Amino acid sequence: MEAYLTSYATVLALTVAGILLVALAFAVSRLVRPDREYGFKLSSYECGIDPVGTGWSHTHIRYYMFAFMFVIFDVETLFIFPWAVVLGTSEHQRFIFGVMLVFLFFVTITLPYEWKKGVLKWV
Amino acid sequence: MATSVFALEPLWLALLLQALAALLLFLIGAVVVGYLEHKVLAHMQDRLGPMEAIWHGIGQLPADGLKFLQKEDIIPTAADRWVFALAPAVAVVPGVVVIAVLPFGPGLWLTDLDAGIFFALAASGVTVLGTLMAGWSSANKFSLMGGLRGAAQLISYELPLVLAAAAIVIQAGTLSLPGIVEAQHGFTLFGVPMIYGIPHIIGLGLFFVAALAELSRPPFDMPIADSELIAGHMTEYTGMRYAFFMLSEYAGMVILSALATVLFLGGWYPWPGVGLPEGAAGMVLGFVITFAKILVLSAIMVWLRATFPRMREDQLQRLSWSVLIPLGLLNIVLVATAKVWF
Amino acid sequence: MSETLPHEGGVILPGGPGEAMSVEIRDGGLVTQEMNLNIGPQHPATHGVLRVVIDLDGEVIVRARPVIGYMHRGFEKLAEARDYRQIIALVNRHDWLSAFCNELGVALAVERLMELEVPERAQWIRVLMSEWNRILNHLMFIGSFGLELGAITPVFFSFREREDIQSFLESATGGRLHFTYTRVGGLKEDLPAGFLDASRQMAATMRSRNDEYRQLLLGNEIFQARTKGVGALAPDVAVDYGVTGPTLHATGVAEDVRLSEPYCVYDELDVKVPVRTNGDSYDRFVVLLDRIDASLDLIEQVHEGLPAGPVNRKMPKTVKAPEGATYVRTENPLGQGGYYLVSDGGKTPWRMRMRTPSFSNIQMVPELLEGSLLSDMIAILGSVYFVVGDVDR
Amino acid sequence: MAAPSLPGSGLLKGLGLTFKTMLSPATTAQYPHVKPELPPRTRGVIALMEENCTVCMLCAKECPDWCIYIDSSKETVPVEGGRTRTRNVLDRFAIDFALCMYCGICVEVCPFDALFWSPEFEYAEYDIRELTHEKERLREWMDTVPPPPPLEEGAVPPAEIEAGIAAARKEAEEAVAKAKAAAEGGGEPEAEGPQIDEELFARLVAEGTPERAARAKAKAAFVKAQKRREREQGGDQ
Amino acid sequence: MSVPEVVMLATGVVGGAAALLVVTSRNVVHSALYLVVALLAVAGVFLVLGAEFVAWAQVLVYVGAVVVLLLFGLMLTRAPIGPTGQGNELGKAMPLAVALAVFAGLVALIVTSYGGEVIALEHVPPAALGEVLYVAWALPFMTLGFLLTLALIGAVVIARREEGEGPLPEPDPDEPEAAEASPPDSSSWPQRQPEPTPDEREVSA
Repeated sequence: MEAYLTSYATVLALTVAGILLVALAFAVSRLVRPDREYGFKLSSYECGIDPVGTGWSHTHIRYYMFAFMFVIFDVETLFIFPWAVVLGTSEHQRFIFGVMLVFLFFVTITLPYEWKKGVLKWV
Repeated sequence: MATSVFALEPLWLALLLQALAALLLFLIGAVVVGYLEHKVLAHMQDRLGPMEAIWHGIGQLPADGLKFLQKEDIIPTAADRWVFALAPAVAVVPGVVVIAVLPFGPGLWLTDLDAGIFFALAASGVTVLGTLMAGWSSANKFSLMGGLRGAAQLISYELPLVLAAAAIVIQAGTLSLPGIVEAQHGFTLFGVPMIYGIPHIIGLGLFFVAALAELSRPPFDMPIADSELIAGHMTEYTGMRYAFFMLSEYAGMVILSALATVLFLGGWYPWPGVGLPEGAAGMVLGFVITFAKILVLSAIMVWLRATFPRMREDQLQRLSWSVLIPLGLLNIVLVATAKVWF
Repeated sequence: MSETLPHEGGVILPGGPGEAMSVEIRDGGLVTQEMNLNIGPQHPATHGVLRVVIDLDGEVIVRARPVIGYMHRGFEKLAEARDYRQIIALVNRHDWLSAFCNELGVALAVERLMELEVPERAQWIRVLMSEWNRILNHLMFIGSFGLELGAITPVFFSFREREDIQSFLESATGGRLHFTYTRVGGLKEDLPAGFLDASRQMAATMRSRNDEYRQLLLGNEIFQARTKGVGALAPDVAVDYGVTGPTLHATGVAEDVRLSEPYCVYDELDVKVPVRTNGDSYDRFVVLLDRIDASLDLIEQVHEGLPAGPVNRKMPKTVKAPEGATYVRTENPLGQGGYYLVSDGGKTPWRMRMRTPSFSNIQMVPELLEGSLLSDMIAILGSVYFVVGDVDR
Repeated sequence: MAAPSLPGSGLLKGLGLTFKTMLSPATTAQYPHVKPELPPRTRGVIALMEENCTVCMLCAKECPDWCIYIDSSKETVPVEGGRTRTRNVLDRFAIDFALCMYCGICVEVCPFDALFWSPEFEYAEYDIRELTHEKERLREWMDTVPPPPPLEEGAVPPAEIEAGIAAARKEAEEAVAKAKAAAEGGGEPEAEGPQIDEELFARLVAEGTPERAARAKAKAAFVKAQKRREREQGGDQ
Repeated sequence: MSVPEVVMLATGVVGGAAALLVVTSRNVVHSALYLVVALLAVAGVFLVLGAEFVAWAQVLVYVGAVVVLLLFGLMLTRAPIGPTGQGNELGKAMPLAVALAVFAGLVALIVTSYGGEVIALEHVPPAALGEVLYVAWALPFMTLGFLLTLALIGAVVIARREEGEGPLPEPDPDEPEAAEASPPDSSSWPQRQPEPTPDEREVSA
């Protein structure tokens, strides 16, 4: 546990260091950069034309199906890792191989199904 | 588990050194790869690239950095100020954090996590949040679309990336990056010492393609497609904030190349079975070898950029879901079968 | 067609900025708002200041309207206050990529009004220059098309060639872009020594370089995926809109002024017009590459057949076209250029009207854009060859 | 198109080409370090041969941009044994290169060969007003004007130029011979020589100007040159 | 207090505060971003508790995926992005009650299960997790796979219904267009303007 916590202290230190890097760069930049914000400089870029509507207009993303699938496949890949670690060394090697095969089968079977249903289209 | 050279007492000194080393690696890695991109790209296009800064433009990127520092920081009125301002930081910090687990030579890593590769993949995935934040907060249509494309790309290519890595984990039996390098060092195929990249050629391909997409590098640079979306999520950014996005891109190249080096190319060993001298010499040699491998992989990324047109978002998704992900799953099953029965 | 009823049928959420806050329920499903987007006038993809207003539904273009006029410089009106020599210096500027061909059109129109016979050698050199100019123009579009698809290298390659060609054209004309080499009644002056050698050498180089473009882009699977079947233009639509040049040839219509109404010495030369049949972005690009080869063929024929002799006719100090009107068609790199010249006998035209290929090409663009993806818009705009200056004049 | 090939072979071919390009030397010209060699006809900057200018204003009138500014004044020249004549003196000749569109019409229309193209191009300025080159600056560009290039095989130089060149050559030879004779004779060549600008005369003749007119103009130029010499001497005193 | 305890407390506070901001923030995307912070804090808590793998799984799946999904959803459903006005008063009370009830339930559950028991923190490496998960818990694991399949099929069914069969409806020329541009320098949201006709719009655009 001690070594574990020490190793994560490093991760924490690096996070802090990263934030400091950004903060420091901005602080230095603030000292040397000009600050003359006005008018058109502050308008949103739309090819030199006054923006039409707000930039937050809502677009139709038909690809949210991909997001669904990603979440589910992400959960799936997540379970592969602990399995991958123990596969080589476990006493029940073949059993856990079979377990994962069943699991993968369940999840993967949806892929051709969706393909057939035609929801995997981007636009 | 091998120990890191940074395992020092007292702890605060170790942490300080680690933080400094990480920042140095982050910045130097990004600058070197940036310079590589400038020059390799230029020569592939029959031109010279930067030539004026110091010698052969070697000082170009630091000079650019200085220039960025002096640039005005403009936040558009329509933008969501705080999210806009924080987005570059969100893009950069994960890059620094991931360096924690990257091994650059025997003992040359900051820490050796049990969940090493998994940690690296999870943390680097946070970068996309920066893209999305930038894209949304800019209140610009091009940015919004760029951000959405970036997010879409991430969700489709995180999977092949992770699946390819998982196959290596099966092979090596550990998640620790130094552990993978050591396991690879002892790996033989039909008695011949071999890097994982050769039997795992599918995995290497998957990992590399997915890494390109994850980094929004050509031919998968739709999120910042300059001819369509101006600069995607970076359209409204100026000065230092823009520089951080660029920095995170180059650092991302270093990080993913380093991961590929560890997973597929034998890490700091010149070739599995070929050892390194003990002590400092081995460390230096190991560092040079690792960095050379990283640069070669980065140069290949640049090479692809120089040659290929951009794909279309729907083509990219189709490629991912109908080719790469099934291939990744198949690869896992194949490797697992080989592991269990051979 | 369903009705969009944001206020009656939709639910207005409290306190939002107008319509952007409403959720529409249409046909029992959620409907998103279309995004109105300006591509241009300052956009990297529109090389020039063309503006295309598009309505996007997600990434699909629902409506597209090109808005032109950002670069209108009134060339036709200016021409009414310019004598013919000045007009020649002027017309190579609206379509800056087809400078020589435009000059030639004006000179031909004046010469036709004056019923002037131009020396043989001048006519051959005019063909030579026209074809080199055509190659220059096509190189530009080959490069920029690659750039728009995200391939950044072709543009550097094509500019390398452009520079080489421009260099030796400069030795003859003095200009790299605006040649101003034609004169009414001939040419400004004869070619300098060594020009033909340089031209021969460049033609050989250009042939091998043209293969490089094919290697770099044409065979590339990503390039094919991005362009094949994208923005397919039907031949009848193309003809209806008056589309000409490579964009028309890609649809299978081989209309080319150099064949149908030869000027200069094109009737003595073996003019090949490369034609493709699909009319998509890919074919438009292939036609461009093939046209370079065809132009090189012509250039080599000129090298062989260039007669000796003067390049100029003795002209009066002020050129005055006799009263009357004429219309000259030329095959400019981008398509047919038309020069309608009305003279009242003075030293300036009474009216000069130009039919520019880019204008006709661009008006067809909404036809292709609507229903395609935003990314395809780039592939389409990049392959419907136009120069904004040539559109707006 | 071509025969069906392996998938991805197109990608590999492209990669091969970029790699090959990387290994071959780049074509970039390191411009400020290596100057380009420009052909003599390059339209870089317009040079003014002030001595040839007769203030006919043709260039200014023909310029599509109206970027040539000419000021002149009348000067009376007393002629011995005759009535005084007036002639034009060039006070200002300036070209605004910020307006100029480098069409070359002025050079072409100049009947007295006072304007020339020079391939020089490095005259960018920080202030747009500096881009208006006055006649002194324009005269300096004259030193950079290259001789016209020889023509391509099969070209027929215009007859008047052929004749002019021959005439000028003859004139020059005569002048040399005369000068030689004068030197041998120990006389004063300046006093004995014809009071005209030989060079200009030769050129004018070459251009097809009637000899009488050319002689007159050359004489005027000579007088003007002499005037200027006198003025300069006067300024020195 | 030991260092892990301090970190635990800090992540807890940060996570709690972020969670509170998630529900109080008037801007939906801000809420989503606060949710990221909250989820990261939860990951931090897992880390301190020694559940290394679970922590990074939290980051990978929740931060990487759920938030992406959330943002996609926001943009898709055309729900108000950007600051909304007054919330629904009734809509505040109900969730609050539910949240409090859930919180009370969880606290009661934990107290009754562990009440006062001190558990030594222990690092669980992924390998140990694997040994347990795929052997002892094999059946639940496979059931999970089935569950995920069902979830996906459900998503497909929903997507099919939303998409509707047949081609997209043609755009109606009379269809009211988006609200006119808000001037970029105006700090307040513009009021709704009368519907411009397409012609007017072209002129003004």
